Amino acid sequence: MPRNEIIKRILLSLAAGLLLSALISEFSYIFLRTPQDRGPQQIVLVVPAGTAERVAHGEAEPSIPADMIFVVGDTLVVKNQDNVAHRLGPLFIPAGAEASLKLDTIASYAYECTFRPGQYIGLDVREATTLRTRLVGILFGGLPMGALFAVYAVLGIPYKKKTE
Amino acid sequence: MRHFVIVGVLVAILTPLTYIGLSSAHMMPVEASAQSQIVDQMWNWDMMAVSFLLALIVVPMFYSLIVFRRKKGDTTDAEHVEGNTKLEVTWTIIPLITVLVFAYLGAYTLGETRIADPNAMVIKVRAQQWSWSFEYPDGFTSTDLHLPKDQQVVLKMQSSDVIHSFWVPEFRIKQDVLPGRVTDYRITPDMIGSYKVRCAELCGTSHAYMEANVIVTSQADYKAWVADQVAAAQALAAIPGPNAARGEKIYEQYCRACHSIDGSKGQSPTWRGLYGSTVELNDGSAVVADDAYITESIKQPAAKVVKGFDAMGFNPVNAGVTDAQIADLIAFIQTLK
Amino acid sequence: MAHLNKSDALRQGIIIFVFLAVLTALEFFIAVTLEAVALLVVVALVKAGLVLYYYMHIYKLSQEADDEDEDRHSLAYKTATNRLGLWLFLLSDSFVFGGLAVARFNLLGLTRPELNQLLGLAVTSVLLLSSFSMNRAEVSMEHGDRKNFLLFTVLTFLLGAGFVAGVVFVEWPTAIAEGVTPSANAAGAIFFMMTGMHAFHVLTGLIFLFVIWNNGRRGVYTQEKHWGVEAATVYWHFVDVVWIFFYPALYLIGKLI
Amino acid sequence: MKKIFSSTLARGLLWQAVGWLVGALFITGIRALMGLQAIDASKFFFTEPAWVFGGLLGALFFIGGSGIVSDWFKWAKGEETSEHHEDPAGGEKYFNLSLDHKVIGIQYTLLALALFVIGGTFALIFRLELAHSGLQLLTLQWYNTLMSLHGILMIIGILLGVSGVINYLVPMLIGAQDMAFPRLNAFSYWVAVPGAVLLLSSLALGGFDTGWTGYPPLSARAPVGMQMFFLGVFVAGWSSILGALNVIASVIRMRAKGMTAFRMPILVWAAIATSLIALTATQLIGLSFQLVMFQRLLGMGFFDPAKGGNPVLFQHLFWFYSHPAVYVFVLPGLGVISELLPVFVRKPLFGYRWVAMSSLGIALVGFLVWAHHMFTSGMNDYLRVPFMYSTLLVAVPTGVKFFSWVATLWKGKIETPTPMLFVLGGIIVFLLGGLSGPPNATVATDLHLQDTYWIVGHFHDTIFGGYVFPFFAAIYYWFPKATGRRMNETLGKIHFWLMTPSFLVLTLFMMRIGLLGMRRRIADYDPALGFDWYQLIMTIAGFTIALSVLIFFINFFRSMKHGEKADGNIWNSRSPEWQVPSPMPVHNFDQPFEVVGEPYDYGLTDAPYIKFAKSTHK
Ligand code: HEA
Ligand code: HEA
Ligand code: HEC
Ligand code: CUA
Ligand SMILES: [Cu+2]
Repeated sequence: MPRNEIIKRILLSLAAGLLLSALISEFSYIFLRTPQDRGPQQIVLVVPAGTAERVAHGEAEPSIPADMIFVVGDTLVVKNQDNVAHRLGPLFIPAGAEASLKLDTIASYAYECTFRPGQYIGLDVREATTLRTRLVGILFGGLPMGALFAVYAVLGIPYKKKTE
Repeated sequence: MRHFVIVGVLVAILTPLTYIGLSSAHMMPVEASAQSQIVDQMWNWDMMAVSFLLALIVVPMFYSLIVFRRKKGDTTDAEHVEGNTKLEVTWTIIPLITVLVFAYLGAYTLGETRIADPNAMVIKVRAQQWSWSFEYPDGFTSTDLHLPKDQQVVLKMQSSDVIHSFWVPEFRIKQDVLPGRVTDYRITPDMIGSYKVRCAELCGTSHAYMEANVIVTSQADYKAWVADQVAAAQALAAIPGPNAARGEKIYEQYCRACHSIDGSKGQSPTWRGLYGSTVELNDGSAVVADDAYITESIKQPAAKVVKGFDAMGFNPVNAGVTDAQIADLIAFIQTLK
Repeated sequence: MAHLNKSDALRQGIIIFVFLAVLTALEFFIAVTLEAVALLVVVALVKAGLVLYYYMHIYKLSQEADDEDEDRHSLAYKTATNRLGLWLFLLSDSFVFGGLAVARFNLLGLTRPELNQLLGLAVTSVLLLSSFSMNRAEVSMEHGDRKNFLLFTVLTFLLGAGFVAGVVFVEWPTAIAEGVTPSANAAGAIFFMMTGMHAFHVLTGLIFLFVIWNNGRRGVYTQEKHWGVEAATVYWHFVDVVWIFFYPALYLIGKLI
Repeated sequence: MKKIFSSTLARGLLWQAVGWLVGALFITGIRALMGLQAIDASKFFFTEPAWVFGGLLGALFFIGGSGIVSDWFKWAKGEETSEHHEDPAGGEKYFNLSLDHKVIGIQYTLLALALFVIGGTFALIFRLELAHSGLQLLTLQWYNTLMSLHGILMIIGILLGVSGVINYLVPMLIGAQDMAFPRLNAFSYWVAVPGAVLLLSSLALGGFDTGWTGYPPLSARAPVGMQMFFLGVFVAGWSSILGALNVIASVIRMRAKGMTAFRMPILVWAAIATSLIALTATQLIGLSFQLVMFQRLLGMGFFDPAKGGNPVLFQHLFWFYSHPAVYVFVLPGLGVISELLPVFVRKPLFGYRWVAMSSLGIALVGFLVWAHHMFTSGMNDYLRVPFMYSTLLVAVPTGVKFFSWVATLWKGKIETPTPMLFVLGGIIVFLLGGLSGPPNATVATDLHLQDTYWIVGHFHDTIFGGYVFPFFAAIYYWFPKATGRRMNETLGKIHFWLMTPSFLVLTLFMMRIGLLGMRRRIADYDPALGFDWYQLIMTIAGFTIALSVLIFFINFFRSMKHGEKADGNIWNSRSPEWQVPSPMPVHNFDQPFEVVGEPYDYGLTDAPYIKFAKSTHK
């Protein structure tokens, strides 16, 4: 079988494999989507006025969650509307000002913070299933399928010369 | 043609028989979580396919072994049949379709097991060489995992040393616990009872014994239990200065997996009679087990190693043991005569 | 290259070398300005393609593959089998370097350790030069010019030794001085493992060069029968191709940690 | 007696010991000079780096000292070496360097059987421990070490057994006089011996407790024996890589005239598919072990989270080899099944072309499915889905093999001497193993099955069905080619009828208790689980298998001298090696043959497969 015929069949098989895998992956993605599957965003956390006193009395400020889940690449912006300066891990936020924290490594931070009774807040940075991950998934599914189709296409289907 | 019919009938009989046989053999442990029903549903689909495929291969095989045996003295070859492309194509395409169907079922089932309830309760799990400890949202820590029925809980798990794996057979779900990273374990227990979490990833010498109790109770019982624990923890915390009872709680949480307190020999030195005794070290020297020695053994485990043992593989400081807790531990060790 | 006469072969060797040098400079420029990862990968692939086709003459593999009724004991047949064996070994060895590249990108992602760029460019140029002189050596042997073969083999040896010395005795100490040590962090560990494994292969290449130089000196090779020389040449260029991928992966791709 | 000590094996082992000592002393000297701790009296006298460098140097000294590379040194010095290498007569040649692929094939097989026995005996020991809950016989460390060594010795044993079968048969099947690179072939065998010695030496150095998978961070803190495990597998890996290289080169370059791709015996297809994987993927297990070794020796933080390392990276690198490796284990065995079925059914292999393609398909698809061993490891959640359906995809070509075997049996004239019994047993057992694969592949179910005895049952079925049964079938079938005698049929049947039922009990019980909560790699289990009597029966089944293997060995060694004479084509096979008398002449075919027909045209009159060139015109 001439070489370009083989190459044609291999390429066709790989394309078929990738297409089929794309179909399955995207279809199964419907079941597997989670709220964290989004591109990086800016997330604002507001520290309302009077939080400092509440914390002093050991009460929690309801609008501030104990744990926040982020996606790699997110930026956390803390707006301090309290009349007292606050700290969040490395961030120092004077009263009335705001500061931002870039979260670009997969990790779970336990930062001390002055606006929660436990003096601690959990920031969980997740690897999101972005489009790039789904493309990698299609590649991982498509290549083996393409390889199998290629073996059958090249060796299975006999080659009839155009002239016959 | 007759042969085909017989084989077809036999396959049609054997498949349901195998499936019923398998499903009546209670292959799986009791279903104690919402996720376990979903996983077992997928398992049953798998068993249906396995039963059919087993019959599809075994029946014609044994049929041939009986019916197409070589007659005595017949030295001629059998009928020259080289192949049949149409048949080959069919038994490539049909399995491919079956595979795609199972891919869909698998993805669907996986999606179902990962449905997240936004206000699930968060419990922090710390795994270390050969014990589990659970930190509840209400601020106390226990070596037992109490869970309320019908409420989803998310275990945020992290290891202090090697890879472990959190697995409760009755819940079906298993998730590795990694050092340096948090992994999630989402479960919704739906059957009251007491189970065991068993570490499923080889983590060294006492991997077999790395277990803890998992007790699923009603919402009310759970709230009552939490109230007692909070009260007990606060009472304990209120006692000033190094305290043996507090030390015992810390011992149970971090050290019980390796150190016995009743004098029995094991992987590591027993604490009974340790305080004030002279300890022989592996470089031949000996030292009196006073506060300083014990504090050093805890803070730099590899500094002085007891004769006949490997260095203590667990580093209490980076597992989160504070100085105050060390003082409590020493107080507790002093009581062990 | 055997079909080309001596001067055409020389010209082709030089053209390829110039191409490689220009592309390396381009790579360095892209990294410093645009930090375009995709572009760096494409340039590396082009450089590798040039070396594989012109310097390693990979096409020789398919020429002899379909000589069905060739006499099994002839020299040409044996050489073709040896050539297939060598390329299979290179395919296998490339999986080691592939694994190291996967480890580099898994651990460091699109970040890279702080390395001395000039030193990196220097050792890369030395290795590129050695590839060119290796090509000159092989072409000389293919035209029966033993004197030049020996001269260029020695030159390649010295350049290769220079590369290893540059990496081990200059780059490693400077990296350590700047805090990039094997045991400090993953970046240091990856840097030393990748450059270490590559330097080890350059060392084995140097031994191979000494063997063919020694045999060449004692007249073992002739214009028709010099499989040892071809093997050493292809192996040397393979080690250069590995560096064509390792150099951007370590020095150019990704933001500084 | 003198001959024993001058044999290649003895000289090699001696040089290995010398090299080990020299290497260890060298490092100890350097450490003393650098003021580091040189002697570690409480443990194993030498420090870990000394043991590791010593082990490596020992392996290199074995290679240098035993003389297996002397020809290459001559070439490097520009000297010519003789093509003919006379082997001493009798059993002695198996302890000495030989370039004859038949001798090397038998050497591989004997070493494989030796590792099989040692690994099997370890299994019996820890099965004794598992017979009852509670610790009776072993300490926890000893259990972990014996279990881990059982796994790796068996796996290296498989790689050697596979090389043995392929090296012995492939040149005969393709009509060549020997492999493309005979010296490389000898080197590939001999390099496995120091590897095996290194593996066993871990017993004396504190053993290791990580299983054959050796995941860090646990393997980064295991005793010194861990390094010997890494080094042993690293060295044995060279044998597998270079062996595969030789097979591919030989099949591409040295086939008989007229033997086109689809006229090769089916086992040659399997050998090619296996070698493609072994040639390339094996490097990754070498690399992953090398990275952990350097993490232990120099603190390089590849897998240490405190230094920015990623333990899951090790699992990716390790499984990238270790899944394709399992197809390296079984593809030759499936090739043996496809080769032997037509002979005992007197009917062509059904769909030869499709069976040949399925071997290649399994090999190629098998390359990209490794992460199904890591579903619970904390890898990217979403990527588990593509790995699920690519793993299931492997079932399609495997299914083609099964359906073709059944179609070959259909309407055949079946007779069942011992080789055929093992072939049929292999098909059934491999089917059980294969069908227990997909439930692991569907992620949700694997969350329950991972690291339980269900998986142990799955892979013992697939390994026994895909390797052990066909390996025994191959020995019973091709024994006459090597010795000119056949093995005793009754003993063979006893071996089969003792091994198969007890094996099925062993693995089905493994699957049963695995589903109910029995974890892998535990020396002791909770009596409340109620597994005690299951485990007792499994231990008895394990011993019955060992007994049947003992009967096989008795038959194997006795038949060499006293077996019934069998120098002709006793199975009436069309395959080339049976067209010449047994034992096989040293140069296989005195005159080369030409392929003129199809390999499996049973049932056709005068349709020969091969035709020998008239000896008159050479
Ligand atoms: C020895 C050879 C061997 C073979 C051939 C296989 C074959 C397969 N294996 Fe197995 N496996 C191992 C050896 C092997 N395995 C080992 C050693 C381990 C554990 C390693 C360790 O952890 O120590 C393991 C573990 C293992 C896991 C990881 C489990 C875990 O640790 O969580 C998984 C998950 O997908 C898996 C799946 C499969 C599949 C899908 C196949 C498929 O190739 C099987 C395909 C065959 C069939 C399906 C039957 C015949 C087909 C038909 C009749 C056609 C129709 C069928 C369908 C449409 C489904 N295996
Ligand atoms: C080729 C592969 C192979 C083979 C043949 C076997 C054979 C056996 N294996 Fe296994 N096994 C593995 C590969 C294999 N195994 C692997 C890869 C693991 C995983 C390890 C890990 O988790 O890391 C494992 C793990 C494993 C476990 C799980 C251990 C654990 O997780 O804690 C168990 C438990 O029962 C077991 C049992 C057995 C038994 C009873 C046999 C029996 O078949 C053995 C029978 C005995 C013999 C075959 C030899 C004895 C013969 C004689 C004594 C004859 C006389 C001698 C002379 C003539 C000199 N094996
Ligand atoms: C992974 C097992 C393990 C864990 C968990 C562990 N130890 Fe140890 N410990 C050892 C070993 C082994 C030794 C003996 C070797 C040595 O002295 O380093 C040891 C020794 C000691 C000693 C010295 C005892 C003597 O006889 O000299 C003290 C004190 C000690 N440990 C305290 C602790 C404390 C406190 C904790 C919990 C915070 C703890 N250990 C947890 C394994 C462990
Ligand atoms: Cu923790 Cu096993
Ligand atoms: Cu696998």
